[in-house]
Amino acid sequence: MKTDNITNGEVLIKTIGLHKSFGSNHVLKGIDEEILKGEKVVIIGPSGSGKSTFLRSLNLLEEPSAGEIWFDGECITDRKCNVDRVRTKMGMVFQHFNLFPHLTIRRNITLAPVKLGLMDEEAANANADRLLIRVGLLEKAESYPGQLSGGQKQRIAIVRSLAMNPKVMLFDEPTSALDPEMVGEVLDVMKELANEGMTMVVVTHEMGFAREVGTRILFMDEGIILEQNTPKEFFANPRQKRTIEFLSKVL
Amino acid sequence: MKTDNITNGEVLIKTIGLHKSFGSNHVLKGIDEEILKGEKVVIIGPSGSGKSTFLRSLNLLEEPSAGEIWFDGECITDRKCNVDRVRTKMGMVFQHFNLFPHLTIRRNITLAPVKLGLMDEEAANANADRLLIRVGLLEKAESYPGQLSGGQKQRIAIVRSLAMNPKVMLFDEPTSALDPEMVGEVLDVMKELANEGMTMVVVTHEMGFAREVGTRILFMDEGIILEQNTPKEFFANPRQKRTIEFLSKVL
Amino acid sequence: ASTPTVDVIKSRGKLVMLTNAGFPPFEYVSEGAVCGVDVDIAREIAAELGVELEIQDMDFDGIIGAIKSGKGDLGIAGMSVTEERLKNVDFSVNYVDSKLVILVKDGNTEITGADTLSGKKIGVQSGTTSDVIATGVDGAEILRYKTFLDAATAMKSGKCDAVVVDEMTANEILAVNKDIVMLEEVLSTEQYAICMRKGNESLQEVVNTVLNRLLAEGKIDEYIANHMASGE
Amino acid sequence: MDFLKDIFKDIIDKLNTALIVEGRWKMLLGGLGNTLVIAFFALIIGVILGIIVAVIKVAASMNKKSKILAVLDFLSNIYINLIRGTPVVVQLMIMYYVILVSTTNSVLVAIISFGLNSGAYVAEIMRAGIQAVDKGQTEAGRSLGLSSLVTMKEIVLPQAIKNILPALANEFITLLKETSIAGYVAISDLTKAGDRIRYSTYDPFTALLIVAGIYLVLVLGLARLFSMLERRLRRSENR
Amino acid sequence: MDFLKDIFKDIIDKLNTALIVEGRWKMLLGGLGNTLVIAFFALIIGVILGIIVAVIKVAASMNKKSKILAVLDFLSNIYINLIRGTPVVVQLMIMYYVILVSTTNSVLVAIISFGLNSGAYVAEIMRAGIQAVDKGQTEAGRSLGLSSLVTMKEIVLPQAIKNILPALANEFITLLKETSIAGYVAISDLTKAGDRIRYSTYDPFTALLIVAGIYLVLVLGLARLFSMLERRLRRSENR
Ligand SMILES: Nc1ncnc2c1ncn2[C@@H]1O[C@H](COP(=O)(O)OP(=O)(O)OP(=O)(O)O)[C@@H](O)[C@H]1O
Ligand SMILES: Nc1ncnc2c1ncn2[C@@H]1O[C@H](COP(=O)(O)OP(=O)(O)OP(=O)(O)O)[C@@H](O)[C@H]1O
Ligand SMILES: [Mg+2]
Ligand SMILES: [Mg+2]
Repeated sequence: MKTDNITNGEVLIKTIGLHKSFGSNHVLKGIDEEILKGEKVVIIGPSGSGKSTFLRSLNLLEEPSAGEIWFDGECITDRKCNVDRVRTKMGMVFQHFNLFPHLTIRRNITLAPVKLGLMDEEAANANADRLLIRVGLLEKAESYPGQLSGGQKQRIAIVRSLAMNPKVMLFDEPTSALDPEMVGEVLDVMKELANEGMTMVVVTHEMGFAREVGTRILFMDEGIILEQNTPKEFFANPRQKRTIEFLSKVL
Repeated sequence: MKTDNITNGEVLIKTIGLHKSFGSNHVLKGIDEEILKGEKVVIIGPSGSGKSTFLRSLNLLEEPSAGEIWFDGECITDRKCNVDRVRTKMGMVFQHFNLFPHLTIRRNITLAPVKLGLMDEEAANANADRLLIRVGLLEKAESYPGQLSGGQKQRIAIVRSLAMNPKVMLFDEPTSALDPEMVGEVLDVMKELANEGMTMVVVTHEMGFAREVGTRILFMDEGIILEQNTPKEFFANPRQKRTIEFLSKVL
Repeated sequence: ASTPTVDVIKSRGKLVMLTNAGFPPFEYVSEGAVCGVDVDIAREIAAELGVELEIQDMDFDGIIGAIKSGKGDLGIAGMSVTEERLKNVDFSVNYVDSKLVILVKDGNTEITGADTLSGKKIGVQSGTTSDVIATGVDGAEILRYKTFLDAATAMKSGKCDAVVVDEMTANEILAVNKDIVMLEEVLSTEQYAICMRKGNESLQEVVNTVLNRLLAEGKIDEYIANHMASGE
Repeated sequence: MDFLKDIFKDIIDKLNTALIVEGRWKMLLGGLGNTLVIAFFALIIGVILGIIVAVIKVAASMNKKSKILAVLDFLSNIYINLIRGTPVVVQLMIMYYVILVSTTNSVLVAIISFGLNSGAYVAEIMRAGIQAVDKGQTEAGRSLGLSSLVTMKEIVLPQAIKNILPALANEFITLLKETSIAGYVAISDLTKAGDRIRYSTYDPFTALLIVAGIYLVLVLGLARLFSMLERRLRRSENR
Repeated sequence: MDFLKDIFKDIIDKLNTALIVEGRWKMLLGGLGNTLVIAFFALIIGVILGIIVAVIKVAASMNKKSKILAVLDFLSNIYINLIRGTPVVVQLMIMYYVILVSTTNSVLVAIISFGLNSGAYVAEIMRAGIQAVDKGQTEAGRSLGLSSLVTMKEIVLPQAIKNILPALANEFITLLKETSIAGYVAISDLTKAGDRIRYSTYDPFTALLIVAGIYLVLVLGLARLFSMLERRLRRSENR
């Protein structure tokens, strides 16, 4: 199944000489990377190496200091590009879920499609129901986020992004804030998504997930992609000293 | 080595019918347990099952609602018992380190022994140096906690407790707040401590540590100790449905 | 507080005068200090006692309360003697005759006398006899300011229609405000005196002695003339 | 016993003089009315002004390129600094004698003056409220493709306003107390009514204690009421 | 050009009348001095009182069994409610006319009155500061065998005081503005000096703007100074 998804060969995201500094802190130091349609790219690396910053740059939550980002054939770092429109096509899932606490689950899911005029209320509700059924949370539609467990919240966050029909899903440590027993239910939803052919970029510490689902592992260190490979090769034969050191600590 | 430590057979901590409620929330529902000198007891269980509450009851950070706790032959839940004196003999290490940010590392370690009149300034400093050398952090003696990494902070927190010469060390998820790469350095210190014969009670999600270091695993669920066994037996043949379910999620 | 008898004042070495320095020519501020007719009188009393004079400048409506509670020895503030006040403090002999008059803006044809004040906004200084008289006007709205000068300032911009005020102060106001006029009608005539704590006979005697001497020597008229002049 | 009776009689006497004689309680009632009216309408002005200024400031800090926002932000800063840099009694006198010099309705002058004053403080409360909403909320909104304006209106403001309701209740209480200086410009508020009783009865003790008592009942009563409402609100949130 | 010259001359004239004629600037200077003296000493009283009350309240909430603490806590609550429930101008008059009736030093009365007022607010600031120190700090101290008193003194208070320094600086500025009502009771503060200039020049505009300007410079200057000190303090913390 895996191979099906990556033989496509069409470039979906491309970064050219991507740099990012926060003040004098040079965090991303030139990243040139292509992500193909259907790939499941897993990004790992030590804390502070720039994983989140890279991921957040892809949908311009961080404005790059230099370099270009192309998405679906369009240069989205161009001034004339409408960022809001681009973002509707890139789903993002955060470590801390970031559900809207003052809205019901249903409203969390339908707010953006309706406000952006992509669907009318009715269609958005039907779509939300369909997605909620898929993650087994339809009965929570009228609940508020505060009434859900962490695992449930994260599944809703994924659904909220999916409701926009994105072309790629970005995940920033989606299971790090979860109690261990809830990690599984979120990973299951992500695996299903992967199997359906969704293009995914995932920052995670879950090496099992990386091995099983990833089609490619990027190892980031100090603002660059130090090493990359297929999961099998990557875990079996890490080449860089830093990679070996890191893997020895987390495996 | 392991067996050396537990053949001692002398009871260090004993709880009799221990109950704890927070308001109407009945968290500990009658715990009868004996911890022998030299044992390394590992407590696991789902979130909210009362692991922390049980551990914190042992040194009376939580006042039990009912039941007795005996420590070193003394009933410490007795009104007449001087809690402060008992606590000097029970080290406690917290998930979030709880170092004193306004004091240097040295002062963090020497504050209690000096203020309690157990040592003079000079002896306390010498003792601190000895312990710092042991965890490889002597050069941080004059730093402030804010200048240390998470792993370093937790090692200092362990040292701070050890400076009191405790008879038992209580650990509440000592590695849960650490970045994955720093977990190892803290577990190493704990293993060393275990090998030296320290009695330890550890709440943790690190199953590897439980298996390797623990002499006994307690599985808590909904305020009781549902099942307990040696690590080998526990992981190989869990008996209760809840235990099996839990292990299937975290392993 | 113990009654500030002459002995007390002498041993303390100072005489505390309470006043409200917004009532020219009796008390006003010049060269950074409170001066005026009342201050000149107070100096004479202090000299008679052989002590220094300390002046405390406060809201007029608090003076009697402060005298009662011993915050000061003498209230000298162009204060008219009334029956209400006599119930609470003792007064010296009268030292000035005064009249209450009405000020209006130049060109105001609606207000021509006391009987035309009904339904109007009358500005007064809080706690003065003007306040009492104006409060007695049927249907009038009374605006109680901290000083007559505030009331006059407010009237100039139309915040009130008339100001009821002592004649001599009215003249001081007229001297610097060309757009204000005084009506001829006199609302009441009254006498100023110095107030002090009840039963303080020794002090009252000294004050009366000084006042009588100043009156006999024509000094008070002289003071008034002086301060009226300097007001211009 | 006689001793107690005397004291009791004395108190009754004093209260009688301060409240009943010459219908003085009517003055207090009128003063109380003015105090409440001024505080209430000043709060309304303050909240409206405060939200506008806060949104301008937050918008300007997020969008550093807009010239219009920069100008509005600059003006907002002047306003906030002028108000916070001077005592409210001085502001009131400037409003009365200088800016609104031709307004003959003194209560209106006080409402505007205290309202302008309150606006600067509400703006800071509101701004803190907006900034206290987790940045993740804005990021989640933006990453769904919502514009910054829609994100502010649909996601941030509703949470911010709910959070600052207790602070607004507090602001009303603060205003209520602050209006006690309205007497400076000839307004008959509660404190001024007390002053009149004080100087017409020559009994500062009774008059001041009555006034203080009324404020106390008012302030503590309102504080309790507000915290009850807050608790009920929180409970009805069912989350 | 002539038009501008006229305006300019007019301003100079007005300033001259308000400040130079009869040495009126001296009054302002004296008033400013009193304002600063009152605010400064009131702050000192306020801080001392505030820390005492805060420690009592925190201790009482931790140790519910002690009767003495319960009584002290009860008294503290009365004090805080009385102060926060009434306007400061009413408090000042009560202090002047009723409680400190035999004190003839008005500035002293003002210092005590504003100090007592400030204490109630500092107590709340300090209490919040103590409670903002992570509970884990107390737990760490206690689990080392330190008594609650030693833990409070060695671990909690040092962190709490450092945290509330900015709030105390703010309290001083608030006091500075609040003393503007001292003129109510025979104190020649800055505002009162402005009033006197207003009375003798019949020019409210100039007098009030000068006073407002002085307060503004003072308040904004102090605010900037305090935030500079705070930044330096934070930097020198080297952590
Ligand atoms: N908004 C920001 N402002 C300033 N510095 C930032 C900001 N976001 C990140 N940084 C800095 O950029 C560096 C990289 O951070 P980033 O969050 O990308 O690391 P990471 O690899 O995701 O680490 P982690 O595994 O801890 O999440 C860090 O030094 C961090 O302090
Ligand atoms: N101080 C407290 N006040 C009220 N309830 C509390 C308190 N501490 C714990 N609880 C409640 O007691 C229950 C057990 O909490 P406890 O922290 O002991 O669980 P735990 O097993 O340690 O879970 P975790 O793995 O999440 O740390 C939970 O329902 C929790 O909400
Ligand atoms: Mg990250
Ligand atoms: Mg726990």
